Parts: sequence; structure tokens; C-alpha cells
Amino acid sequence: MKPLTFMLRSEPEERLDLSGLTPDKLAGMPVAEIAGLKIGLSRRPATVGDVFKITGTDASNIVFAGGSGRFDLVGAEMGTGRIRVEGDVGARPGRRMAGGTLVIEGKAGLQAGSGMKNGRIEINGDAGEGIGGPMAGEIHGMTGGLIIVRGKAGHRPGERMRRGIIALLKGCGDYAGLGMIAGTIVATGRVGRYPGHLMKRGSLLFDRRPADLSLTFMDCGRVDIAFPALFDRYLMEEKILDRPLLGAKPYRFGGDNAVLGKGEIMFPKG
Amino acid sequence: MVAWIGSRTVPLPAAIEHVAKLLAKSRCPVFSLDSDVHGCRSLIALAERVGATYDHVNGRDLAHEVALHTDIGGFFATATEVRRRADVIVIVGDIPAAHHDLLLSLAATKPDLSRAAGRRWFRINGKGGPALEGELRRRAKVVEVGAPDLPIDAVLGILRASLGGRRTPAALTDIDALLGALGKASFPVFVFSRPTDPASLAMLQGMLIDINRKQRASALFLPSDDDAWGMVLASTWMTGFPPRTGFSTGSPVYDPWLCDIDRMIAAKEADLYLWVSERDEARPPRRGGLPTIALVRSDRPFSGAAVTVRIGKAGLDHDGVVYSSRIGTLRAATATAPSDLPSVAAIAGELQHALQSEDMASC
Amino acid sequence: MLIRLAGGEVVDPANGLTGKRDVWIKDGFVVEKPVSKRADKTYDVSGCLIMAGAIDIHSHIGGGNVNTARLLLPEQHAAHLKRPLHTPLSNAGWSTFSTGCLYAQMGFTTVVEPAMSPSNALHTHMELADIPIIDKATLAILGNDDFLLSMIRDDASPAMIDDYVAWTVSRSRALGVKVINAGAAAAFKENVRNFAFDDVVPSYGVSSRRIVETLQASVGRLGIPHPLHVHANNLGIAGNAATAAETIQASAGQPLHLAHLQFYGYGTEGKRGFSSEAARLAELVNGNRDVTIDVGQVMFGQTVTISSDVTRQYAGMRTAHPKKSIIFDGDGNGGGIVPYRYRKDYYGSLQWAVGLELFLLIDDPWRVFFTTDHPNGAPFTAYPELFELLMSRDARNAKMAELDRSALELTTLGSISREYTLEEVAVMTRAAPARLLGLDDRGHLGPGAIADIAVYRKGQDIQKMFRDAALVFKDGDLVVRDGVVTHYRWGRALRLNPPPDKGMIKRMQAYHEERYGLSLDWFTFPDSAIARENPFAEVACRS
Amino acid sequence: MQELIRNGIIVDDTFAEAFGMRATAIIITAPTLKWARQAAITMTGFATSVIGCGCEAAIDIDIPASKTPDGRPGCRVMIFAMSTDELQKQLKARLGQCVLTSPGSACFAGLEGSASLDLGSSLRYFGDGWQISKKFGGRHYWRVPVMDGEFLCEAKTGMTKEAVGGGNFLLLAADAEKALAAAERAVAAIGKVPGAIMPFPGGIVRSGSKVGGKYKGMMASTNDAYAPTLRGVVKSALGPDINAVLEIVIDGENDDAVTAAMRAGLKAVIDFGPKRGALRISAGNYGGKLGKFHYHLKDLLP
Repeated sequence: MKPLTFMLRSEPEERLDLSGLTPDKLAGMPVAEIAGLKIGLSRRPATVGDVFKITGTDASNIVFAGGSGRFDLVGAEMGTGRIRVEGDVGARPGRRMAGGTLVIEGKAGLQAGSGMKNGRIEINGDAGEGIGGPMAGEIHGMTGGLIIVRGKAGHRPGERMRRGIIALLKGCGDYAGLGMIAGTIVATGRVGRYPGHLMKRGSLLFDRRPADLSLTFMDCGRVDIAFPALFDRYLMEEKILDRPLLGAKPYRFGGDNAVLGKGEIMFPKG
Repeated sequence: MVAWIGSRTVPLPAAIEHVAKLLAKSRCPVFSLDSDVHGCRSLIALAERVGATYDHVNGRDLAHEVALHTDIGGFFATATEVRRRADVIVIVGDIPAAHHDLLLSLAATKPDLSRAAGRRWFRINGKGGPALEGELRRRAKVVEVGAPDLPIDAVLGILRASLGGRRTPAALTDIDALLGALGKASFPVFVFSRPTDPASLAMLQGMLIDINRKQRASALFLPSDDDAWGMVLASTWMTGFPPRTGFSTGSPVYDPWLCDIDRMIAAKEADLYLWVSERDEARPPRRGGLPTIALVRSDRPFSGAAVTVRIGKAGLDHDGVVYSSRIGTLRAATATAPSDLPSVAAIAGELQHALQSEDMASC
Repeated sequence: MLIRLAGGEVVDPANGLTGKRDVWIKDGFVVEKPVSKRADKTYDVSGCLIMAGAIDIHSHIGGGNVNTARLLLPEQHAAHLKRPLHTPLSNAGWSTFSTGCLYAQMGFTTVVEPAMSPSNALHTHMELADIPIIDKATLAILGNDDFLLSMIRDDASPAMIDDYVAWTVSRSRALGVKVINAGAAAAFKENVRNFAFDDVVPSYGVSSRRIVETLQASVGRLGIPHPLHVHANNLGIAGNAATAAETIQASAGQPLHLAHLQFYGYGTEGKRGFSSEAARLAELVNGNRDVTIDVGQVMFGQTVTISSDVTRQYAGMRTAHPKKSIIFDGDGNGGGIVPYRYRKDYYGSLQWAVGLELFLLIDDPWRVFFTTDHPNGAPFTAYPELFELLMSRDARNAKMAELDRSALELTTLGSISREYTLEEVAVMTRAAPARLLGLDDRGHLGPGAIADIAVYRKGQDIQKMFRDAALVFKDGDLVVRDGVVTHYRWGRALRLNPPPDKGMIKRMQAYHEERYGLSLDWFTFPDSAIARENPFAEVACRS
Repeated sequence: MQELIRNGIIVDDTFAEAFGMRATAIIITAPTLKWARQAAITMTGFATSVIGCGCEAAIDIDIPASKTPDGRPGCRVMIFAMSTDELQKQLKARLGQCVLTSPGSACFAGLEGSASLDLGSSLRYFGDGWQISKKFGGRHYWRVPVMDGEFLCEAKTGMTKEAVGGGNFLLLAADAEKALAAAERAVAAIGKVPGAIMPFPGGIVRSGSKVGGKYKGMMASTNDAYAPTLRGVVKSALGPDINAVLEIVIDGENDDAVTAAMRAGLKAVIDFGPKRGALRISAGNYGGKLGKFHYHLKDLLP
């Protein structure tokens, strides 16, 4: 069976809520019904058929041929299957995702993987602020799963994160892991100011010493422990990195001592 | 003269009719508001009618203040209670000029419900934060706590770690004096406003949770703009949500990012802009090409606006209701110079009427 | 306009007129059957029950703390429904607008917001004015305010106390007076964390008991129809049934209303030191004709606790769910907002059972009132389910099977066979609250009553019957049809208006200027500030 | 009894009788194999028989650094017990006293089982609040600060209910030296079989027992029929040429592991031949009434 494919006719005139177009929700739905779903977010909302040409039938494998910064909530709450976007997406792709794989070949907007529970998101381009973070009023961000960003990431990745892994391969903006509760953020490349600000627990694992480390992170020196090798091996097995991140005897900082002081920032020697 | 279509003076009903047409036609209208509680109520009701998204004119500051309440919560006290009870006052960062009278009045009084003989004043400041106003500094004998090269979020972090007995590497000037005063205080109050960043507010409220485990302490939140906070209250009871909220799907959707009007305009999502301010000579920002309706206090049309309507000001031209941080609640504001200029609520009412459908009661 | 409701079964215990008869409405009032006139409009309500509109005496529907709770919890109320009909904002999450519609749909036409801080009266009344359809009323909170505590400390004369209470009720446009954990909020500001009935507020040397007695006496002398509405000390704490018992005994021959007694029905038996004392409290209430209570039933699920009992709310922060709260040190009581989820675990099951025991073991439906202390025990939208639990033992047994057995074993609930009759429901939710609040014009269907009328389609499904009223009239206007709001209108806030004493006004002016540096104008408002036609309706004090 | 002969060694046509058990396995790593094994040996000390030790445990196999989770040399340890509760209790106690304490050690699940046992989850409180939980790759780890760094320990390991305890054979030889030589050959061969351990000292037991005894309270006593010094005075199973008997006892992850271990052991003994080693091979059973698993020697010969 060919993937269920949504070919973008032209740049949409309004923001679109694409949370309805997931393998779980489209399983067994006739094409005519899919085409009639309302996805626009303005007063006169567009339907799927207005925006996309639909081909293919395999709803477990969805492809958006062409993307847009106005594609919000792609793959939101998906639990199984696979979605691939051949282009950019807007805000909150993979919001509350519970399983499956979401691949975005272009850029992603705000809060990719917001409140994600499980599954895997890969973003080949840059990603906006608040990766994995909570929406207004929520007290937890991501609670599980894996997000890989191969481009640059914005401010506050992993805000209030509770579990899971975020890997940022070209660095990120300020406040990585802001208010983090637990979980792991991996970053290679430059990270902005005050990573781990207000973090209670959790790990920030970097490929270099952060340039602007908060003063309430305390130097624990170099540590000779087994965990880095275990984690490096995982990163390589998952094809997140192709060489070890921390290596033997990384540097470790503990913090944020303003809050609880049980989080850590580690980076390799040198 | 109160109404203009383009630069042409028209009778008010003609302007209303034209605005109603624009609103009815719009696919994605956005409202920026600045009015008293009744003005805001009427415009939020109008926003619902036409599926608009609304925010305060100073939505950016407001969003941080709202986020403190929606995401963190915390300890709060009224200014009236602070006046009578606070024996230590800690000013956190910058307090807008609008609140300086309140601070001076606190400096001029002693807490009558406290065993303490007077108040001790401190101020937490960070790198780049403006100096405290001279008169207040003198009268209250404010002790500055901070470090010349550290931003305020770092200063608050060091203070909180120190209060919690956790190690910190850096020292702050006069931190021991502050820690000593807080330890002895019966009812210390941290005064804050206009947040530079939401993380600092989270840090401050976390510190209050820590302190309250053993002794009492609270915070006096002075909104960066009282009228804006009045709008927050009205929006919250009317829709269940503070701004930024929109009605494009019929139901109110609260989303500080999605309903950020500046963003919607910059991303060319909005196709009509209703801009309302009761402040003297306040003008909407220029938005190239976006049809704009301006409800302003001006005797001239706003150049580039599709429609300009001159409005009165609550508490001046007509009676109104405003939020007052002096008493921490709403207050009736009686007209001090009553005039015939239409109130925002009156115009919104006219617009509802013009958009009439019989079975819909106006708000 | 003459309206006739034809063929229904009328349940009207206040007038002793229960049975099949027509009900006639003219110009917003219930009238005798006209001798010669024909109805302009006749509704065939055969197969239906007709009751007066229901009255909720204790539901936190508006005002500062309620709005703060909304502000704290936007994520609990994400809108997802499309607009069902042209009623402004009626589908807005947890708003004033949806509050009015949801109450009306169940046939409730009058609701009392029981905790208005007098300093927050304007805000409260503006919110209430935005609650459509139903009438509202408020109780003004006293008992932690410096002015009253100082007067009691200084042995002020009863007349002086009365002047202050009258001034407060009048200025805040309240229908009665409430005291919440008397003295505790003032003590909490001085770092007192536990406060019982005979504990003393440090700076004033005044006990909780004395505050309650003072206010109870004043309410009686002023002829305020609703007895002092007491939120007792030690809410929610194991063993607090003793506190409730002390408070009941303190009624001392004068009327006293105890709010949400369920939250005080706890003993210290059992492995977890948390057990039901509901049977004992019910017996005390049965034996004391001066005392009325409302239950504050707990139902299961996510809710938020909103209370001006700031001491209790601070203690509750530990078990907040989700973990965020607001603690507010305001003038007088202040308050706290703590979200909470009632689970079907030991504690939740016990609280649920305690509430039902109180409902079922207190014999006199005229003295026990139907509340969940919305939203503290459960949102008022749980009422239909609660009606079913009271009216059907089978429904109770089915629910009990889902709950924690070890908790239920420490209660008498399983052994109670009582089922509320329709007549008793009508007493508890209509006739008795009207009498308790001094509202002669409602709660019954006799001639002269305002035409607040709920028509329910009789059926096996009690929940459905009470959730979706067949017809609801407010002041003679048809506002709900088949559980859907069809007509929008604005109700009024019922208030007392005891004439304020001139001397007291002067004293208050001086007090506000001296203590707050602001003129009294800052703290008062004209009716016109509400910006709605006739926002208030006056209720008379008893002479 | 029919006699089979292989490479000049007489093999009794009898069977080893074995029982169902619960088993778990963990992988212990350390900076060097020496220290991984040290932790393992310490942990599996005093674990010869469930009768007196609560469990039976031993190192299963060594694992090269390239095959362990953290890239350091390690070994797999197996522990057997009669009940899940006892197994959990023994695992926790031995992990806490012997592995947590051992320099540089880390510990990982060594078995995918139908049920799970607490590993790091039972020890994490040693961290006094400083323990760190990490979940990735579908696994959960605890990191507990200790004086030489961190004790890294997977939260849980698997448990199997398919395990078999009490596989055995007896090596009957002309003298004690030859019996021991043959037994050592068997131990070396079985040591290479994954999933099977020999819990007795060096894999060998010399005090084979019978059920019960004349003294009250003795659950087992000397196997007099196989004790050469009593050959004349009791009904003996030993011929005049036999002067020493040693037993190999095997616990396995499952039936197949015991079978493979028995095969490997028997082959090694038979290949070694009667001159230097055993003259005769037998096995212990209780007449087939007590154990569910019967390993007939004749089926397992090379």
C-alpha cells in the first residue's frame, strides 16, 4: 500500500490544525470524509480538501508532500505509525504524542513535542522555542520519548521536562532545561545562557563547557563514573551521534542550587 | 467631531455602520484593547460575536504577569494589608513610576498590625536594572542587595540558595543584612512588578514557598498597568481565560502564542485591526496595509486608519470601573469632567446593534 | 401574558399542595387560576413534575477567589466545543456565562455566593451581574477583619457591633453574614498554623468562639433572615467532628447555619486514623432545632478548592493536584486556591460516604441543604448524580462497589435504606432554602410567588431528569427547553439594605483614611457601577 | 541396572532428578575483569544450596567489554531460589552487601524474564536523596553516588519461573585424586555453557546426601551408599575398585540449559578417560517421585 499522502496545493491562507491527520485518527476513514475535515483556524475554516490533494491509502504511514510554517499540531497525540513532512511545520508538532515516529524534514515552529509522552520526533531543520515544553498553565513539559533536532534549537528546550531525551545537534538558545524536573538534554554545539536555570533534577549533557553557566551551579570536578560510557553507547546505537559525547571522566556541575541542586551538567574534558 | 472614515469626518452612526461592515467581512480580526473594565467587557463580547482575537495594548508585559498566575501561582498580599502589617519590604527589580506614590506612602507609615516598630527596606537589583528613585531611597533608607555584574535572575537564585542553606559561590552586597532581617521579620513582603523574565518570578515565588514553611511571608504584585490587570480579570470571568484569547473557532481559545496579535499581524494572519486606547494621544502602531480601526482620544483622524472614532475616558468623561493596585481590587471611578464623548462600551454596544441578530442579548 | 402549565404533577411542599394541577403564570408571577380568562400560551406538561426553581445556598460562583482560580487553571478548561446556539459566551469554559446557563438547565434559578470579601464587593457583584438567567445573592465575610476583632477586644457595645455589621452588609450588598474559621486568618498572618474553637487570636486576645457568638447575636438583633453562616475551624482534619460538635452546641438557643458539614465529619479511628463521625454529627443536628447545615458533598474527579479559610488552604498545598496554588493574604480573610483531585481511594471514599451519611441520617429535610460547596467538594454540574444517590439506594450500592471497601466499612452508609422522596427533594432544594434566606417570593408555587419554575420529565433515569429540565421559567420567561438554554436574560442580586448608622459611616471614613491613607470612596461604589439595569433586588430584614 | 560403556567408562543407566526453581541473572561490570569477578564471587559466596543459604548462585560466564552495557569487562551471575520472595530478598541483600560495596562495580539486568525483580530500585535509597534516575533505550537505571564515583545499577532485572535446579552426575573413581581430576574437567566444560551454573565450591560437591537422617531435624545426611569407607558395613552402591566419589550439581536457566550442561560435563569426563579420571558415572535421584525434570544419562552421552 502506498502512504496516505497530503499534497499541499498552495501556501495556506490561515493557520491549520492538523492534529486530526494522524494514523490513529484516519485509520479506516474514507478519503471523502478525510477531505471534508475542517482544519482551518480562522472564522471561515478551510477543509483538508481545500488545502491538500490526497493520494495513497496507507493511513499508518502518512506523508505531507510540502510543508508550511502554518501547519500546527502535526502528529499531535499520535500513538502509532509514522508521519513524514517534506517541508516545514508550525507550532507544536507531536504535541502530547504517545508513540510512533514523526519526521520533519524542514524546520519546526514553537514547542515541538510539547508535553510528549512517548515515541520519536526527528526534525532535520531548525526548531523553535520551548521544545518539549508545557503549554500555558501546564506544570509539566515532556514526560517521555525522544526528540532529535538536527538543526539549531531555540530558547528553553526541555522546559519543565519530566522524562525523556531531547538531542540538539546544533546547539540551542538560552535556558536549556529551564525548570527541568528530570530527563536528559543532549546538546552539541553552542548553548545559550544559563542552561539548567531553576532545574530540580535531570541531566544536561553537552559536548563542551557552556559559555554562560549559572552561578548557582556548583563545580563537582571531573568524575570517573560508568554512566557516560553507557549513555554514549546508547546515543550511537540510536544513531543520534556518531561518536561519543562525554567520553571518560567528564566534568560535572551540580545544580540548580537555587532550587534543589540535584540536577547535573556534564561535558567532556578539554 | 468624533468619527472619521479615512480622513473624512462623518457622523458617528456612519462610522459605526462602516466598522460593523468591516468586522462582518473580516476572516481574522484582531483587537488590541486599553480601556476600563466595562470597556474591555464590551469589546470582549464584541470579539466573541465576530470571532476576533483580543489582547491588551501592552500585551507583552501582561503575558508575563499572567503566566506567573497560570503556570506557577504563589503568595500574594494586598497593598492595604502590606501597609498595615509588613515589617520588612523587599523591592524586587524595577517598579514602574505609576506605583511610586504607593511605595512612598508605605515608606511614610508604620505597620500598625505588627509588633515591629517600623519597616526595614531592601531592594534586590541586578546588572542593568535602573537605580531606585531618589526620594524613596532616602525616605525608606533602602538597603541595596545585589552584585554589580550579575543579572537579577542570578541575584535571586543566589538569595534563594542562601535562604535554603544551599551552597552558592558568589556573595551579594548586604545579603547578610537581608537574611538577618528576613529571619527576624513577622511579615516580610516582596514587592514586584513588570517582570524582566518569567523565570525570575518563578524563582521569587519558589523562595516564598521556602520561607513560608517556617514563617510567614508574602508578595505584593503591582501590575505593570492597572487597567491591563482589570482587563485580565474581566476576560477571565467572561471567558474562563485571561488574554491572549481568541474566538476564531467560536469557543474561546487561550493561547499566549497563537493569540499574540503582534505575531498574527507580522505573520499576515490578521486581516483587520481594531485598536482601542483611552490614553491621551495614544496611537496604534503603523501596520502597513492592514486595515485599522482606531478608537482613540484624539480630535484628529489617525492617518492610515480605515476608521477613527474619538472616545471618552472612564473616570474622566464618564463613570467607569478600574482595577486599582492600591486596594487590590476593582474600584468605581466617577467622571471628573463629564462629557458627551462616547464610551468604549457605548460604541461596542452600537456595533453589537449594527451586527444585530435578534436572539443575541448584548453584554 | 397569561401562561398555563397544563397537566403536570406539582410538588409544592411549602404550600402543602402536591398533586396534579395546572400552574398559571401572569407577568412573571404565579397566579390563581383565572376565572374567566384563557391562557395566551399553554404548555402541555403531562407526565412532568413541576417544582419551584431550585435554590443553591452555598456555591462559589463569583468574586475574587473564584476568578483567581480560573486564572490559575486555564489548562483545566480548554474549550473544545463548538458554539451550540446564539447565547453569548455560553460555552466558555468555566465562566460566569456558562455558570448561569448550566444552573438554569438543571432548573436552578437562585444561587448564593457564600464568601464575598466586603472589600471585594464591587468585583463580586460585577461578576455576578455577568451570570445570566439566574438570581444571585452573597454572604459578606466578617470575623477576621481588624475592625471587628478590635471592637470585640475593646468590649464594644452590641449596638456598635450591630452598626458595623449593618454597614458592612449594606455597603457590600449582601444577603447575610458568614464567618470563616473565625480568627484563624488573622492568626495565620502571625504565623499560627492550627486554630481551634477556643484558641485565641494573638494580637487581639479574642477566641474563635467569642467571634462566632458576637456575630451570631448581631445577626439576630439586626433581623437578618439568614442565620450566621459558619465555616467552622479545623476543616478537613481528622478528629474535627469534635470541633463541629462544639460549634453546634455553641448555637445556644439561637439559629446557626453550619456550612459544608461533611468536611467536619471525621474521626480518628481505623488504621489510617481517619474515620466517619457523620452518624454522631447527624444525631447532634437532629437534636438541636436551632441548627441548619449544608453538606458539601464530595464527588470524584478533578476540581479546585476555593476558600477564604487561608489557614486550611495553606495546609492543603501539600496535596495540590496539579501542583500549583495561590495563597492570598488580603484584608480580613484573604484566601487560597488549591486544585485537588478526589480519588476513589481510602480518603476520597470516606469523604464521599460521610456526606451521604449526613444527608440520609439527618431526618428533617428542612434543616439539611443540598450542596457540594461548589467547586470544593465537586462542581455543581455533579448535582444530577447526587440527586440520584439520595433517591436511589441501588445507585448508592452500585457506586459503593467501585470504592475503597475499608473506608466504607468505617461508615454506616451500607446500612442506610432511606431514599429521598420528590417531596423531600423539593423541601431541601426549594422550600427550605427560601425560608432559610428569608425569601418569601420563591421556593414555592403559591399565588404571588415569582414564576421561577422547573419542569422535569418524569422517568426512571433520575440523573437525566434533573440534568436536562424539560422547561425552566425565570420570572415567567421561558429560558430552558429540553435542557438547552433558549432565552438569555439577566437576573439580579438579592440583598439586604439595613440603613447604615451615620456615626458608623464617620468612623469608617476616619478608619480608612487613617489606616489605609485613602478616602472611603475607594472602598464603596454606587449601584450604577454595575452598569446593568436593576442589578439588585432588596430583601427585607425581619423586624 | 543395565550398563553402558563409553571410552572405557561405565555409565549407569539412571537419571538425575531435578526441580523447578525461580532464577534471575545480573551482569556485573567493573574497570577490570578481576574486579567484576571479585564482586561476583563475593556475591555468590555462601550460596551453594537453598537448604542452608537461601539461594544457589554462581558466575555463569564472563562477558567481554565489547558485549557489556557500559563497555567494561564483566560477568553474568545467576541466582536460584525456591520462591520469588526469597529470590528478591537474597538478590537485594547480596547486591547491597557485595556489589554496591565492590570498587568500580556497576550492575545490569542479565535476564529478560516474564516477571521482574528490583535491582537498583531496592538500593537507590542508599543515595540519601542524591540518587539519579535515568530512563533511556527502554531501560531504567539508578545512579547512586559512592566514594569512588557512582554505583550505576539498572532498576530491575528479569526473573524466570522456567529455571531448573539439581541437575547432577556422580563421578566414581579409583582414588580421590582421579575423581577430582575428572570433576575439574567437567566443571571447566560446563563453565562454558551459558545459562547454567554449578553452585558448590569450584562447582564440585563431595558431600552428596540422602534425604533425612537418624537425628531429629536433619533434612539430609551423608549418602552412606556412596561413602567408600562404609562400603563394608552398609548396603553400598560402590564396587571394590571405587575409592572416591564426587558430584557435579547444575542449576540452569531452563531445561535446555541443564541438558546442555550435563552433556558438556559428561563429554568432558568421558573424553578424559578412565585411566586418569572416572571409572564410572552415575546420577542422583529420588526414584523419580519428587522432581519434575529427569535427565537420563544414556540420552546425554556423546
